[in-house]
Amino acid sequence: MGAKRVAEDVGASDENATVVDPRRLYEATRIAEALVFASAGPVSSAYIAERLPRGVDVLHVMRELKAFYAGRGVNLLQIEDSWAFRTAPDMSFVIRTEETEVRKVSRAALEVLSIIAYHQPVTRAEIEDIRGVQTSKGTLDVLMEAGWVRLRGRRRSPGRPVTFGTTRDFLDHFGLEELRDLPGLDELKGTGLLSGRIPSNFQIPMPLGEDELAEDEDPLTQLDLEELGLLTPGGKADE
Amino acid sequence: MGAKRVAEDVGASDENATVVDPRRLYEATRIAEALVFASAGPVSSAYIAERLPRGVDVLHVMRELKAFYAGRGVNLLQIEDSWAFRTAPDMSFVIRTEETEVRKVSRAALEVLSIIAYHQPVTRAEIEDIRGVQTSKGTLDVLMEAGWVRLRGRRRSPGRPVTFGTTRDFLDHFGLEELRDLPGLDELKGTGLLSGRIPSNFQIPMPLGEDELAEDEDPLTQLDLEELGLLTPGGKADE
Amino acid sequence: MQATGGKPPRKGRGADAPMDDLWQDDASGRGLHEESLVVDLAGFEGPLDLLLHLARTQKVDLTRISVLALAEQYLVFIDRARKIRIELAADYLVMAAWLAYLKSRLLIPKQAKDDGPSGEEMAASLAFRLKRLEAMRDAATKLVNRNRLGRDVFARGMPEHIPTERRSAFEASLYDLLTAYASLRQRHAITQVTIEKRSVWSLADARELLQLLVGDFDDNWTALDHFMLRYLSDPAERTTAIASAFAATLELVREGRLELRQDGVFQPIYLRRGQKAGEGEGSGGEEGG
Repeated sequence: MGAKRVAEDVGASDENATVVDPRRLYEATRIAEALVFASAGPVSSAYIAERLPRGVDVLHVMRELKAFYAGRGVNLLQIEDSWAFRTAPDMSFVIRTEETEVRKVSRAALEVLSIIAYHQPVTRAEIEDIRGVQTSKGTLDVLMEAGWVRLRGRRRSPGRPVTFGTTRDFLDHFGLEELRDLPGLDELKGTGLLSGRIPSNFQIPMPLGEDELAEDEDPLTQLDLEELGLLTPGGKADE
Repeated sequence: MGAKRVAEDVGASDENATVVDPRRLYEATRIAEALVFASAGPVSSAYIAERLPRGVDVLHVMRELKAFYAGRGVNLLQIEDSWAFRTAPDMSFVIRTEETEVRKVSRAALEVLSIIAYHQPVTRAEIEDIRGVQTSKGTLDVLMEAGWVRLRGRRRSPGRPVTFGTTRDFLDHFGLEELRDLPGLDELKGTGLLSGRIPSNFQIPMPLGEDELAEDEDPLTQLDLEELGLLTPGGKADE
Repeated sequence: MQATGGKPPRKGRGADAPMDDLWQDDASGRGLHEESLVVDLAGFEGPLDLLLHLARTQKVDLTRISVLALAEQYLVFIDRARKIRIELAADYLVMAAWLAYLKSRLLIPKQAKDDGPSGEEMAASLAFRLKRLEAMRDAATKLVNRNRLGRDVFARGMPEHIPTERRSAFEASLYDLLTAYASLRQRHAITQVTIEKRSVWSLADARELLQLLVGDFDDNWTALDHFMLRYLSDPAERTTAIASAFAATLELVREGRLELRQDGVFQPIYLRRGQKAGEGEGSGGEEGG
């Protein structure tokens, strides 16, 4: 609104660029500032000029703006005939420390994670049974590395397979207070995540709490841990 | 221009103890500015605080920075406990281009969204109670996908239904600092419309007196009366 | 009437989405013309929405509308629709049954032995619900007209880094997780579905719907089966309706969700909330706001 008014004022006044009233100039810098800020790439002077009140010299405005940002945490840079904001070079230490790239979790990993969350304690064989495909070694690795999945214990069944469960960090990351907060069948349907076209015997388990052991589950012993130390997530796993 | 002056003023008027020398404070504002400016999404106070020189109060710094950007083409906004730079609202027509697209929200979805915003934590049954219709599949799904609505937890009541609430992205998208800024919230609370119960001061609408008909009301006909006679609570079944 | 073609959708999912585009131009496209009573429910999201629209034509504050007049208007509307053989979604009919009942309570002097809720109480609760829905509508309008990110207000177009708010270097939301799980399970579920045939709406279904429309039954005896029968079944189907309704009602009584009373043979059947009425519904609302 303010900007529009300014534009009209300008139109009415003379076109002489050299004599600019400070308020008009201020509005022009606001416009240029917003344009450069919101743009996905450097913005050309011509593009900015088109959007400034008539009679305001774009270079004059950009010089003002550049001076304004000089010495601040963010600077206005001129790249050939275009303009862009960049954080000040001496700020790179603040920015650079965060170069840890955020990795998107793969579809497969999400599936495995969700199965572990809902069906825990669950063995690797069971995960594969639910997914209908073999779980690649790396998938569980990623989830353990993320700190979302842990070894819970061993199933009291032939081969004593290791059982997986989720961690406290998992709950924190996904904003859950407890595992029981995971939505059940009706709620998944209600939110449209599950369509209504599912068989009547379709069920979704209510996960056990993190620290409760299932009836047929043994806690991990020292021996197990040693053994599993060799079989870390990267290892050959349940043979 | 103003930056230096502001920093000095701050040093002089600082009450938050820890007598901070102006230059350190100025450096702190530069760091905070760079951090927030570099990011497209809101940056939390805690994140900024970790990167500030020791002994500098982050909120003090942010308040200064906010004041400094007030009235400019880009403003510093607080969203809950986080901070983000956003273009000034009156700049929208300068920046908006033909490609600018906002997510289209259906009337139903918007209604559900505001019910969640104003009543949170709220269960699906409560949403439906307010709207008097079942929430069509996909409505909640769309809102969650947009990142505006999230599962909050479960209500401590029979059946432990899942509760919904809004996210920080919701606040960010609609330009709200916090939930308390929801338009008309206090007024709605005052009238008891958010309590789910009919407030005692809610005027009970009395049927109009026999002789006064509303403008758009027809008098009852003999036929109506007969029909109603048959339909008294004590009446006989019409079979 | 597009929402109601074919069989009445169970549980009134009728208002699925055809009105989605109407948000922008709001009521203008909605098809209710009081004078000519052109029947068109496509633009309405259920009976409360229709009632609210009718109430607005009274042009007074919702706390002071004539609920009686409103009920009349609604019933006339429904009757017209039925006369020209438009199949109405069940939730509209259930609302009609309730309003017919309400109307009778408002018009007929209270009898001594009659311990049902007073017509005024029922009217007040309806007015409250309408007012609340309208308040949420207004709030939604205010919300959507705010300066929105990406439309009126813009973020940095060229971000230089994304601070990781959480320690984790992995990004996934609960929504991602649930979507993955749901679609996985869905994929593997046998997708063979037989759709339940239902020619008659049972009163138990209607009651569940009624709960959604007007809230819980309360502790008072209510006799609205008459009205339900009238609006929910064709005369031809009435016998089967009564039979299945009675069976269904007994089921609800057995579950403790409903209590029944009949004072004598062929007397009206009264209902009230059972001990376990609220269970699994979660419609308490006491923590709301």
